[in-house]
Amino acid sequence: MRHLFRRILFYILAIWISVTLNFFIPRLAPGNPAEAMLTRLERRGPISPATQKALEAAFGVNTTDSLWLQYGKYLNNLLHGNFGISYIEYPTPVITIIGQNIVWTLILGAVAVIISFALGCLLGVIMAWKRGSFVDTFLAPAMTFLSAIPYFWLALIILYVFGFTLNWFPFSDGYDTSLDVGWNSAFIFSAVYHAILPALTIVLSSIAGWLLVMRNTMITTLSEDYVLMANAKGLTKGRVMFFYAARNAILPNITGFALALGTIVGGQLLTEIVFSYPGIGFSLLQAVQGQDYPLLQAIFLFIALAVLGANFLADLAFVALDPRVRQERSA
Amino acid sequence: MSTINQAYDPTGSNRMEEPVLVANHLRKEFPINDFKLFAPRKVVHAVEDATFELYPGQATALVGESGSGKTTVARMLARLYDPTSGEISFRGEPIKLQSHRAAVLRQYRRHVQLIFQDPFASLNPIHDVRYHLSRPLRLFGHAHTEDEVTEQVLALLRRVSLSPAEQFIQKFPHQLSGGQRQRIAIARALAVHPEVLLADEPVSMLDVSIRLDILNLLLRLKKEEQLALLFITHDIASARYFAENTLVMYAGQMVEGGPSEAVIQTPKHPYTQLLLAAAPDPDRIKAQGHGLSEEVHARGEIPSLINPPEGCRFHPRCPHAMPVCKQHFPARTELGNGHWTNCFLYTDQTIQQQTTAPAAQS
Amino acid sequence: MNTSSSQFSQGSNSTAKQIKQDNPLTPEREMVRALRRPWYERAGRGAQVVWHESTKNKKVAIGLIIVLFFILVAAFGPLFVHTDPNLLSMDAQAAPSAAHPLGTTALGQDIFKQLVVGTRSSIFWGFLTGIAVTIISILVGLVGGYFGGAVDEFLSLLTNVFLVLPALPLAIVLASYFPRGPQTVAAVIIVTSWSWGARVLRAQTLSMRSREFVSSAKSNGETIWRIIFFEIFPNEISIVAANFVSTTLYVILASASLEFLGLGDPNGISWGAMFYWAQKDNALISGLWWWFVPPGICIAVLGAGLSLINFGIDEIADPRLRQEKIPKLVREKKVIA
Amino acid sequence: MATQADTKTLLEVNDLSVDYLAANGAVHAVRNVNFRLGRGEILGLAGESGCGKSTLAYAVARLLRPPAYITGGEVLYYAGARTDGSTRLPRHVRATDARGAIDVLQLSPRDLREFRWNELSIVFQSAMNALNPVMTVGNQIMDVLATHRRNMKADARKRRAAELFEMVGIAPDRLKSYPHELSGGMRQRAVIAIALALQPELIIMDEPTTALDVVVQREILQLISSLCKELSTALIFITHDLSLLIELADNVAIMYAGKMVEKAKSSDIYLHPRHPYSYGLLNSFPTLHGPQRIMVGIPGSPPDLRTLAEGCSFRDRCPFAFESCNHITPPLSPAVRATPDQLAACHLYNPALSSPAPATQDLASGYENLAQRSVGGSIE
Amino acid sequence: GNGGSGSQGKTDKKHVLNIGSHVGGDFTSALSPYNPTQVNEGIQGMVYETLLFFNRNDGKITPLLAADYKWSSDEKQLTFTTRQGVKWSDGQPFTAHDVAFTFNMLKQYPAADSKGIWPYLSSVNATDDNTVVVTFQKPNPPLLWYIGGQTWIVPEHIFKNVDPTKTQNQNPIGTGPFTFNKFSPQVLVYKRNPGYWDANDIKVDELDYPAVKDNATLQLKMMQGQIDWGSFFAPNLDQTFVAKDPTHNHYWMSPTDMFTLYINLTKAPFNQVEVRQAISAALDRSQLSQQAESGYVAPASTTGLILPNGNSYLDPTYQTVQAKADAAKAAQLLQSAGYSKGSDGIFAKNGKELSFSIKVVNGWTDWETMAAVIKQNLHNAGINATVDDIQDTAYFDARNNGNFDALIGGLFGGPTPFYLYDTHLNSVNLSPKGYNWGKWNDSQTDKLLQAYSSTLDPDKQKLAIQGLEKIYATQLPNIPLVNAASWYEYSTKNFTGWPDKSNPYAVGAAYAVPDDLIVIRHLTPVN
Ligand SMILES: Nc1ncnc2c1ncn2[C@@H]1O[C@H](COP(=O)(O)OP(=O)(O)OP(=O)(O)O)[C@@H](O)[C@H]1O
Ligand SMILES: Nc1ncnc2c1ncn2[C@@H]1O[C@H](COP(=O)(O)OP(=O)(O)OP(=O)(O)O)[C@@H](O)[C@H]1O
Ligand SMILES: [Mg+2]
Ligand SMILES: [Mg+2]
Repeated sequence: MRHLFRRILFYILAIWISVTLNFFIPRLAPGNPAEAMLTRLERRGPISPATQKALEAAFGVNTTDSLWLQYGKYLNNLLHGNFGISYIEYPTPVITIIGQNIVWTLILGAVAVIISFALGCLLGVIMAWKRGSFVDTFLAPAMTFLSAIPYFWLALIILYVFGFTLNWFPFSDGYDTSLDVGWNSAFIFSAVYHAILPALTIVLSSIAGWLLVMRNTMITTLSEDYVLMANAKGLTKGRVMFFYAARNAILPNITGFALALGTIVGGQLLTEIVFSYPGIGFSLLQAVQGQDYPLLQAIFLFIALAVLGANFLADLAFVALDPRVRQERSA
Repeated sequence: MSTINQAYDPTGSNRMEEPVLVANHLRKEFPINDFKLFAPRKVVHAVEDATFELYPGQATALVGESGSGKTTVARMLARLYDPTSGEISFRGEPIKLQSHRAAVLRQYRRHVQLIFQDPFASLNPIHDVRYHLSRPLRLFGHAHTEDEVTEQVLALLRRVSLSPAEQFIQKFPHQLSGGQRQRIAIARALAVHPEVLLADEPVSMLDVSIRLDILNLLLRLKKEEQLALLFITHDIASARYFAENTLVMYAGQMVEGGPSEAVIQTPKHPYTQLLLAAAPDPDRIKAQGHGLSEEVHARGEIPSLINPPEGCRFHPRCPHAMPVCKQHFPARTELGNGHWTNCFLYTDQTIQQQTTAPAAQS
Repeated sequence: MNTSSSQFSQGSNSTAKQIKQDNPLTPEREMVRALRRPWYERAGRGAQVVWHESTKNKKVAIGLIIVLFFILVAAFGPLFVHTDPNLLSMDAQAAPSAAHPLGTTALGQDIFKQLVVGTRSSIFWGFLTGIAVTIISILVGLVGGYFGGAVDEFLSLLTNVFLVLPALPLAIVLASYFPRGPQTVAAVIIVTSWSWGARVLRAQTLSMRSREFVSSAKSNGETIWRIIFFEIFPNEISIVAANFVSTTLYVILASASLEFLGLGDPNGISWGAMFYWAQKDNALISGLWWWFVPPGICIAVLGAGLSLINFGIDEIADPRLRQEKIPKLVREKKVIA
Repeated sequence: MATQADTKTLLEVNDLSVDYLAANGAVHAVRNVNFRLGRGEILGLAGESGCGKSTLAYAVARLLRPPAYITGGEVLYYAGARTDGSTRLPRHVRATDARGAIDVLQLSPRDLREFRWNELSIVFQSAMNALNPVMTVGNQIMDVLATHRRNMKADARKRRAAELFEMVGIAPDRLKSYPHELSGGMRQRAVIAIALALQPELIIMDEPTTALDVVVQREILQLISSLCKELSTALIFITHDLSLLIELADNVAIMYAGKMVEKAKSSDIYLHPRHPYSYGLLNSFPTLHGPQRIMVGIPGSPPDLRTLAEGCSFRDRCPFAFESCNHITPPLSPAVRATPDQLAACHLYNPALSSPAPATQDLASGYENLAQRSVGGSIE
Repeated sequence: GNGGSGSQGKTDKKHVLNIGSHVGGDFTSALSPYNPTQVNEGIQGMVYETLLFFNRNDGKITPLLAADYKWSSDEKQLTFTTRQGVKWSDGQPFTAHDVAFTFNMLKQYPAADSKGIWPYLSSVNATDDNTVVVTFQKPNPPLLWYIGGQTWIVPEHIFKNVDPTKTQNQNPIGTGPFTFNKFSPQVLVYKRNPGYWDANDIKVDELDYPAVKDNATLQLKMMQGQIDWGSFFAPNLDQTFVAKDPTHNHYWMSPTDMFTLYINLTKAPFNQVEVRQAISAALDRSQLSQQAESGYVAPASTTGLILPNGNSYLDPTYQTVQAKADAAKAAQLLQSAGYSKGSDGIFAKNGKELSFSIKVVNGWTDWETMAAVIKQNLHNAGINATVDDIQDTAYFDARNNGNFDALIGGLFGGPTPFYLYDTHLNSVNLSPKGYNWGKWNDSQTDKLLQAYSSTLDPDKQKLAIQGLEKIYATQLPNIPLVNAASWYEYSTKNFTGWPDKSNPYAVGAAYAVPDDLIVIRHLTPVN
């Protein structure tokens, strides 16, 4: 009971804090959305004061409400599922923008994170099993190096080499824009083709982490008595490796996996920027730069929800995978 | 072959002396976390109604199955746990149990020290021997300058036969063997100059030869310092070897007690009998040839302490269980010479002999 | 507690007296003096032990060498650079040569000098932030873990909330609206990344709290703060160290990312600023690899050094992870495994 | 050694040595150990902590993990016909000599997998850790059946598992439980049930009861000993609790510093230990009956297994050590003519070096003197 | 799509022009030409046309929807004769009434009047189907650019009852050569309007505007031939773009505006003209041009004229542009202003060092580079400048509210030099949202601006401009740095006929409207 209550409190608090931070931080900064809009408009010459005023009116910048009153209104709107209209993409509703982008982010991110986790864990298991062999001795330091490369740097180099110089893969967009979006083979093929490079970079830069952690937990697990017992029972290699050792070794990584799943939405920003890939991350950066309060707040809310959702899933997964926590679950 | 000159006499001079520490009807319940919605809060009834005394210069052994609450009793006496109810008196003065004031606790701990069950866990691996021994010296003002500390630490090390002391003083726990660690733990308790030493299974994990070493050390200290000792063990033979008195616990209840020899040679309570029957005893071989004897019949496990059986907690396993055992916990029956037990098997006799109902128990 | 305290004080006097009698001052002044050791000697020995332990592990040794190298460059490198590394010159886009070991930028700045001077800011802020994050997580984790109850409830709620706050997006939001510069980047990273360490340390402290040596210190009469910081904390040093090292790596990567996004101070001299300019000035398309590649390599090498230390710490803490050398006899198949 | 092998011999260990090849020198944990085990025999293995008992057991089962390596010797296993008249080992597991002995140390990984559990099962020191925490105990039994009895149907396996549980006194509905849901004693019994699953000829149990209290411990031991008798299974039982062993085992072997120093019928050992170390061990247990005497155990500590020179390794702690003990390593041989089955590795019984052979009383008085010296001052 | 250009088209040989002018995020549907926040690429120009086209390169005027225009003699009335035979893309005829409606709509919705024309007008009426009369409150011929060249004529029958700043305008109906065809967040597609009044001149079948996220990607796409026409700033295009395919890849940066160092004239020490002159003298404009703008544009003339476009107005006294730094002159000027050089090489007066901060927008790298160069130039001359690199919103906030010492900013040019002076120096524009950010308040300047705008006589106008040049060059209300170009890159692989230096018929930038319309009319596909 208390546990459940605490959990709910935690979810509510987390959402509230992230929503509140995102209400106040941008508003404490100098400038306003109308001024941000000038950036774009002035490309075609000066803008009359009347138009500037109209902009401010449209964005509600010239309001006389106090910040707290605005905050109250904002919370009220949120509760009613009203996210407002984007400033930078005026007059598109925020929800439309997020709807357009989130699919891309989710699919690319989830696929990449899952591939990376699965592959990393598998390699980690094998490396631990073949401890001291060539694979283990040389792959581990190489992976250490790989994990320390700044992501964007790796991505840019891969983009430049495979996307531009060799021209094997497209280096921008989520699909061939001359195609119509829909569930047809041409579109799906094009979407997959476009996702290869971004996914590859995500996998490359995150696989090392999983691999090394998994290797270490696996080595520790291999020295457990139940693994020795499994060997003593004369079970096959595969059964010992996966059902006895890896099955236990993977448990501590679940939390990390959940957090990684949670950061998909927010964490793919660099991918989206480098690969000009559609997604919520790039929108976020634009919203930040354009002081697009409604979009910014809504994106943040979605990110927070995604993170908490992933956390919730991890909770479930943990309960499903580890019989010990089914009995007592501490916060 | 010399016998130990066990200088006690159950009714004699030592008994006349005032007990230094008295536990009166101690009871401990541990709340357990429970995530069920509307279930009543559950507790572990770890100790029910423990009453006994500790005398200077004497050892009292506390034996019983694992999980029967021995450690809990010791920890309550060391004031690491707050008893749920009951009273602890030190030198005749009751200690206010619910008081959490650090200064008061520290005053109490100056006199009552606990040696922990596990010598491997109770020493901090990152501190050396000097640190472990110097802390109580400094805390209780037995030493002030660095040199005084060193001096007394060396003395303590010699006292527990760790020599050369000047080598041990610099060692870390991982550089010590189990027996050496155990002795450091004892020295640490002694550094406080306590009057009561609560030794919680100080030898259960050790090798036979080290085990004896430590028992002998404690025996010596008991005599030298007039320490009052509570010696917890589940090895009844060690209890016999070491302690003047023995108390037997089962599932949180004290079921039998008295002079060790009496309790061990003429066990009265069915549980004590079971315990003795189960204890490894090579002497049996002589009678039966080899092979395990088949005389232990009390199958079953120690009952759940969350929902303990009503009445005498041993009744589900007791070969002599009577209907009354399910309803009441039997009162203490004195069997003479300080030997007592809580069992209805013996109350009947008492009733017959005295033809009066036993006095109501508090 | 009047009665009790009088009862206690009486006891202690008598015992003390008794002990004095039992142990008349033995002629061991000599020995005591021999065991006396000034603090610096003890500290020196401690350092020696740490050094010995860490260099015994090959991973730590290599990691330490790498990190030390960068620290030395950060400390002393800038002393050898006499001109402003951001000085513009008309000798732009020059490939590496004797005059410019790593070539020049599109604006004719000497990349080698930028790299050397940039090392200082990157390392300094990386480590400083790492330290700050570590300290916060120690405080929150230890206090929450030890005290439990409402304090812990609150702190762990806070920790969990900060744990799920999306770090990079939040960092971007924060960094865009505060004055540009490494301080902002550092502050942002501190805010968004203390929670992981705090969580790990709390869990550790929670398990430490129930360890016997803590109870035993308690029953010995130690105070709470002393127990937290002298009994529990030192046992978590390896976790703290690992946490510090990985945080520092994270900080260096995160601040490079933020600076790459233009959220740092582009006029400053740091590796991140180099990325920013290299990207903005199309270094890759222009074929100026010598501009884009070196800071990346530097970060990767430094990061690999930090990771190696981290793994080494893991191995020191958990002997099972240590890579035992396969003995010669085994390789010669003279024995049966 | 193996010349007079008869049909009753199950296991023969010849000159087995195991080293831990650590960075700072090799630890010689088992040194030239020889013994023979008959079918259905219960052999107790006792000795101080760290004397190599577990290492020996693991070596026999070939379960050592680096850095432990077997540096010499052979482990011969005689796979006899079983009660049902069949050999369980497949054809391809070849005998290495004419008498049908298999050298366990030479088996290929595949053969080893076949050998394990079919012929030899093992119960580890602590049951808590020997069970996979994320698998139900039932599955862990059926795992064995599925691997080694491939043509057994799923429900037959389930029936067999239930049967085994019943045999060790656990309700079969606990098959669906995870290890953490069982008490320590139940877990211990579950492990024993797994060990019995294929009715192997040999079971090795390494201190299976240290974590348990005496009552539960006795229950388990009774169960084991009756099962062994019933199925005529041989058992190697390891503990450092000699008094327990003497009750349980047919024969007892005492190890010290990697060597076997005495091997005899358990009653022989109890009544008249020959080796001073064995005596010391027996003398370290307070008894429940008889007069109370002061006991000293064995002073000193075991030698470092890294640096063992020629000579008896017990000599530094032995009250009877004399010149020869420093140079000549005593072999394990019959000590006193009266009891030819009682083997001891001690020069005291070698007429060439020392005479006459000491009686048990002599050993006692030797220790008595020691006791007087060490505690005499403090206890009158 | 990759290589989706016309020449590679299949059997029907559809000529598709890929235009990379939308750099930033996705497209949103903003199809009204008067949406105040943004208007989709191609709406202005390709769909909606203006009456006239002003070529900012040479000031020439080309008629579009207006066949002709005429000023009344008192210059208070402007009469347009609309083109005949023009149809809206829905088939309805285009008339003078639509023109009048458009102007009156701007009056009704001031937010749509982004150039601010109505404050100067009194009425706009269609006298018949082909004639529109614009009446001024007082003469203001320069307003013709805004009226004729920057006002998008919309159909009355569609916009009659809607707010042009708010309408979604899902199905834009215009007179232009293209009709809106498809919207997606990633690409906008326009199809040829077969009913265009000059349909024969249009050789392009389809316009694709893909959304591109950043300049680097746009450049990569251009280099791969995915885009024919781009408008972006990138350093070093000769090497990174042209050199990759010298026969097809080209760029032409026609100077249309100017970058300047705005200084806050209300603050000391900038209110001292010598200080401003010293700063100007200390700058190395050729270095600025080379390093910040990759040499695409020339150093700016301190007269405020964008050269060479404004050559015809240039007072010969100011023929030479001071391109190199002159530290000695700067020092001399500062000394005359009462400054002396301190021990650290920085000039100071009354113990106060001459030091100030320059604000630039973070991420606008050419400005950031300029600031770095300026800082270094000034340092050489003993002036201490720091660079304050801030978020764009903070920049605009500081700029519009005068919270700065100095900032780098753009001066907007026009078909004649007048527009730049008027926008940035006129005291009318001192208002917070006006463009006189340095707060130049000078009656002489206002008088000269007035003189220009009240006449149609080119000589008088030139005289006024030269007066302004003099004021600029001597008083330095702000310190011109380098010219600013309309960024423009193109590939001749699929289409030819692009404007270039030798044929500057329009500004080449794809975002320049209605220049884009003019460019399209000149393009022919390569076969
Ligand atoms: N902190 C606690 N919270 C809940 N239950 C506890 C706690 N400490 C002990 N118990 C329970 O109280 C009972 C008595 O435990 P205690 O440790 O006193 O037994 P013991 O007799 O010392 O056993 P052993 O011989 O194994 O040391 C056990 O059932 C135990 O599970
Ligand atoms: N991994 C190792 N590296 C080096 N030495 C080891 C290792 N494992 C065990 N040893 C040493 O091998 C010797 C034998 O160990 P073993 O575990 O067989 O003893 P044991 O008789 O089973 O002891 P216990 O009764 O404590 O279980 C010991 O001295 C031990 O120190
Ligand atoms: Mg206990
Ligand atoms: Mg062992």
